Amino acid sequence: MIKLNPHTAEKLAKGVIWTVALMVIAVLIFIIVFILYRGLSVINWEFLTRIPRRSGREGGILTPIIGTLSVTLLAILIAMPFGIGTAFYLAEYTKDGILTRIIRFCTESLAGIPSIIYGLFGFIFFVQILDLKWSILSGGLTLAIMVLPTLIRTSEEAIRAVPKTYREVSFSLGGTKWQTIRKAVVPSAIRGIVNGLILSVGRCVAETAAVILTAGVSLSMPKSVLDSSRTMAVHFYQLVIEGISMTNAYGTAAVLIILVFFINVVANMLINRFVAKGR
Amino acid sequence: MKHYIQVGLLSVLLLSVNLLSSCMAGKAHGGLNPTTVIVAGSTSVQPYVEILVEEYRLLYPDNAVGVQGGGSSAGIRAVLNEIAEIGMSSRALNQEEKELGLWSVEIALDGLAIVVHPDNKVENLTMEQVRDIYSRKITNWSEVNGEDRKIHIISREEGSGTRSAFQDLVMGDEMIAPRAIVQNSNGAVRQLVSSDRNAIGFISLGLAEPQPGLQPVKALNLDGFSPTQENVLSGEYELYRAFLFISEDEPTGAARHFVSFVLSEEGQRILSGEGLIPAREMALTGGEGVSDEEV
Amino acid sequence: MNRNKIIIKDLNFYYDDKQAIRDLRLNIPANEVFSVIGPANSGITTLLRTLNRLCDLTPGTRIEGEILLDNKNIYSEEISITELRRRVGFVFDVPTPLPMSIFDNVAYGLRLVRRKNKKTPLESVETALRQAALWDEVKERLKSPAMSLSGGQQQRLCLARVLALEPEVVLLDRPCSGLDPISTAKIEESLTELKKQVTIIISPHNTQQAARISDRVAFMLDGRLIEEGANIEVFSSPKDKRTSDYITGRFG
Amino acid sequence: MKKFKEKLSGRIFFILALSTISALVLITIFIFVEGMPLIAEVGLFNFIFGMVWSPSQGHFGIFPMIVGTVSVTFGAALIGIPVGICCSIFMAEFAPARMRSIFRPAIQLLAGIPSVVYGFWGLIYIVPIIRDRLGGPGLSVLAGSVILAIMILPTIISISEVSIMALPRHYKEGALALGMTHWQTIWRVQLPAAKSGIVAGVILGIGRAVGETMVVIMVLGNAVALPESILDPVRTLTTNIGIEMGYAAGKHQQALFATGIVLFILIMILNITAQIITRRKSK
Repeated sequence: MIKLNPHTAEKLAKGVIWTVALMVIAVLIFIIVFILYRGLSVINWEFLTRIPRRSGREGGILTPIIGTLSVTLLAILIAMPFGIGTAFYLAEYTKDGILTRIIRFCTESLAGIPSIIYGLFGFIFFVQILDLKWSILSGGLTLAIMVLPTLIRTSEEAIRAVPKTYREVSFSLGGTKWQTIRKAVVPSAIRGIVNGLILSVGRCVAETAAVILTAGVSLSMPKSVLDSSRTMAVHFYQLVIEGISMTNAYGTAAVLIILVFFINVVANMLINRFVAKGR
Repeated sequence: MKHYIQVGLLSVLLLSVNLLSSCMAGKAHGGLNPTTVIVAGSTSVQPYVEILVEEYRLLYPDNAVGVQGGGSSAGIRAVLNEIAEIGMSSRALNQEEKELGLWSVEIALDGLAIVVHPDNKVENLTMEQVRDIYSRKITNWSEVNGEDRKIHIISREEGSGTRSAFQDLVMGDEMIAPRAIVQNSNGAVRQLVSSDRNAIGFISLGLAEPQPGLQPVKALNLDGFSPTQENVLSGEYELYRAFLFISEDEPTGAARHFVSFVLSEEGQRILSGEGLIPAREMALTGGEGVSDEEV
Repeated sequence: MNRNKIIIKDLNFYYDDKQAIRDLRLNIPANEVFSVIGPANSGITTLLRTLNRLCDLTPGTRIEGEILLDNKNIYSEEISITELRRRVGFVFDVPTPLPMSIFDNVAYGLRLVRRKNKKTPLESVETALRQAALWDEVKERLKSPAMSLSGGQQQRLCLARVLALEPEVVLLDRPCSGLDPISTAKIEESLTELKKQVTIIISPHNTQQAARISDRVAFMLDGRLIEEGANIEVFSSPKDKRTSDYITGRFG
Repeated sequence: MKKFKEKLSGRIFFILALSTISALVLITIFIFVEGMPLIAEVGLFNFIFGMVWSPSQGHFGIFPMIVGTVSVTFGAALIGIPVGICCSIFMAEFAPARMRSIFRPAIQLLAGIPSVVYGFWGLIYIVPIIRDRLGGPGLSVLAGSVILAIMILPTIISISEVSIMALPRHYKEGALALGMTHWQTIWRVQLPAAKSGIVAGVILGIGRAVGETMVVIMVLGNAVALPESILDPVRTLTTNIGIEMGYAAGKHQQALFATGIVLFILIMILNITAQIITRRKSK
C-alpha cells in the first residue's frame, strides 16, 4: 500500500465522500423526477376520481385509492392499541426481565421478517383458516402485524424520552400509575407516538407483496371491509407487470410518490415541533 | 392534542360507518344475492373477465362481481376452498382435478402467439423449431434464418395455464430449459419481448395485437400459418387452448347469472371484440343467455 | 412544645447494597419549619423521599424501621400511597413544571382526586398561588405554558401545585438551589406564613437559609443523624464538633 | 375502585404486550406446518441442494434460488455498503448543517417510496442499459444488485449515522488534539469505535435485500438456473414464492411454504446476529 501524506489522504477521502453522497442524492432526484416527469401529466381530477376501466387501461384510480385508504386505516386502527400498549408495558410497567427480553426479541425479529412471509402467513391464516377471504380485513390484519414493530419501537422511544421528573411530580401529587401515564406521560409522548403512526401509515401505503396475497386484486368498488380491493401499490404493480398501460402506471406511481412525500413531510413537521417544544 | 383526538374519533367513525354500511348492503341484497360473487384464477383470463364485469355492472348495477388473479391452479383451489364461487382456468383440468368432480364450462378459445421483437427478421417457425429453441437445442437466431444473435427465451412460471398449454401443445415430453427467463403474466412477457431484440415468448393471441400506449410485438407464423382467429377455427394454426370457468357444482343464484351473461351473445361479442375466439358450445343447462327470471 | 407530626423510628435505607440512612430516630413537631442540613450525599434527599414514599419508585431499594405520620406507620399495608402523597407534598430541587398551562399545573393534583364534584378548582388554584406568592405575577396569564415562567416563578408554581392539595406536610428538597435571591426570599416568606397550617420539612441550600427560616434543625452526615435541636441551640452552641465544623464552613 | 382500575390497566397493557410474541409464534407455526411435510417427503438435503425446480413434474430443488439469493444479496452489499458508509460519514461529519437537513429527509423519503416503484424504474431504465451496453437479456443479477443496493441504503445510512453520532465527543476531540487530521480521526478512531453499530446496520440492510420480493420479480428474470455471469437471470427465494404463490396448489404450495421456511431461517439468523451485536454494543 502506498503511504499517503495525511493531508493528501484527507483531501482525497473528503473528495470521495462528497462525491458519493452527492451521487446518491442525484440518483434519488433522478428516480423521482423520472417518474414524476411522465406521471404528473397523467394526473388530473378525472384520474383521481374515476373508476378504472378495462383493467386500468382506461379510467382513473379511484378504486385503488379507496383500497389503499381503507386497508391502511384498518391496519393502523388494529395495530394502534397493540403497538402503543406494548410500548407502554415495556416502558412503564415492567423492569428488565426474561419476559421483556422475549418481547423485545420478538419485536426485533418481526421487524426483520420480509413482507412476503407476512403475505404467506396472512394468506394461510386470515384468508383461508379464518375464512375472511381476500378482503380489506385480511389485508388490514396482515399489515397490522407487519407495522407492529415500527409502532412499538417509535412509541417506546417517545415514552422513554419523557423526563422522569414528570412522572415523579405526578406521583408526588398522589397520582396513581394510570393517572400518571394518562395525564403526565401521554401528553408529552403523543407527538412521538403520532410520528410512529405516520411511519406505519407510510409502510402500509408502500407495501405490495403482503397485500397482494391477502387483500387481493379486485378492481370492483369494495362495499365493505369483507370485500377484496387492490391498493395503489398493487394496482401499479399489476399495470406494469401485466403491461396494461405504462401511461397509467406512471400516473399511479406519481400519485404514490406524492402521497409518500406528503406523509414524510407531515412526519417531519411533527418531529420538528416535537424537538422545538422539548427543552 | 385535541386535534389528534379528533382525527382518531373521525377514523373510528369512518370505520363504523363502513362496517354498518356493509351490514346494510348485505341486508339490502337479501336472499338471492347476499354477497359479491368472486371470480378468481388465471391471469390470462382475468383481464377479459374484468372487461366482462364492467359491462355486466352497467347492465345489472345491483349484482356485484369481484375478480381476482392468482393463476389457474389458484383459481381451482380457491373454488375448492370456497374462497371463490367461480374459478378461471386457461388450461384443461388435470386428472387429479377431474376426479374431484368439478363443474366446468368453456367460455372462449384463445390462441397462443409466438412473439418476437418487431425488428427480428424471422417471420415463420416450425413447431419443431419452437420446441428446439425452448429446450435450448437452438440458441442462435441464425439457425432459424435470423441474424447472428443469441436467443433469449422467455417462459411463464410453473402453474400458469399458458405455460402448461405451451408445454402440452409444443414441448410434449421435452422440458423448457431452466435457463429461460420467467415472467408471471402475458403482459410482462409482451413487455420484455417488445424491448429485447433477441427475445422470444408466447402470449395470449389477443394481446399480440398492437395495443395503445405499448410497444408492439411481432407474432410469428407457425408452420406457415398466421395466428388469426380464422386459422384457429379452421384448425390450421394449432396453438390454442380453452378458457374455462370452474365451479364446485353447477353454479346457482348470482354466480349462475354472471356465467349466463358471459355465455350470452352479448358476452361472447365482448370477448370476440377483445381478440378471443367464441366458445364452441354454450353448455349451461337450463337455457342460454340471461333470462329475466334469473335476475 | 407542639405534638409530633412525624416520628421516625430506627430508619435504615438501602440502595441495593449501599446504605443511605443508618439507624435514624427523629421527631418532627407539627406546624414548624424543620430543616435538615448536611453536606451532599448525607442521605437528606433520601430521608425526604422516604417521608412520602417517593423512594418506592426507585427500583432495588429496601427500607427498615417505621415512620409514623399522626401515629400511623406510613409503610403499613392499610395506608393508601396516593392518599399519603396527597397529605405529604414534595417540592423538588429543580423546578419541575409539567408541560401544560400554569392553571393546569396547579390544578393537576386536584383533578387527580375525584371527578365527581365537578366544581371548578379556580378558587383552590387562586388560594394556592397566593400562598406561594405567585398569584399577582401570573393572574393575567393562567393559560400560558408553565415553561414560559422564570426559574424562580416555576419553583413557586411547584410549591403552589403542592399547596393546592391542602397537604398536612410539605417536603422541600433544596428548593432554592439555582434561584435568584428575590425568588428565594419570596419562597422563604411564604414558608413562614404557611407553617401556621402545615408542617414544613426543608433541606435548605445553605446554613444561612436554615438559620433564617427554621424552628428546629437536624444535622446529618453519612446517613446518620448527628445532632438535632432548636434553631438557636444548634447554630449558637452545637454539641458535636462535626456540626460546628460544618456550620462554620470547615467542610461540606 | 381506583385500585381495580390500576390493576386492570396493568393487566391490559400486559396482554397487549403479548401480541408480538403471539404474532411471531403464529407466523412460525403456520409457515412450518404448511412447509415441513414437503421437506420431510423430499428430504432436507434434496430440497436444499436439488438443482431442478419443476413442481409439476415432482422436482423440488431450490439450490439455484439459494445461489440466486446469495449472489444478488452479495452484489447489493458490494455496492450498497461502501456507498452507505460514505453517506453516513458525510452526514455525521462533513455535511454542513443545512445540507444535513436536506439529506436526512431525502433518505427518509428514499426509504418510504414503495419498492415496486424502484422495480419499475429498474425495469425501464437499468435493464435496457445493461442489455444494450453489456449484453445478455438485461434482467440479471447485476440489475437486481443495483436496485437492491439503492433500496438498502436508507437502512445502512441511518443506523451507521446514529452510531457515529452517538460516540462521546471526547473520542473525536482527543484524537484531533493529538494532531490527527479530520480524516485520520474518522478512519482510526470514530469508525472503529462505531463498528458494532455499523455492522448491525449492514446486517439489517442485508436482511432487507434478502427479503425483498416485488422488485426482484421485476428485474431478475426469475430463471431457475445457476448464473454463469452477473448478466444472467436468476431467481431468489422470495421471488420463487412471489411469482408462483398465486399459481400453486397441493404439493407445489407446500413447496413454496418450504421455501418460506428456508427464507425465514436465513432471515432469523441475520436478525439474531444483528441483535446480538447491538446488545453487545449497548453494554
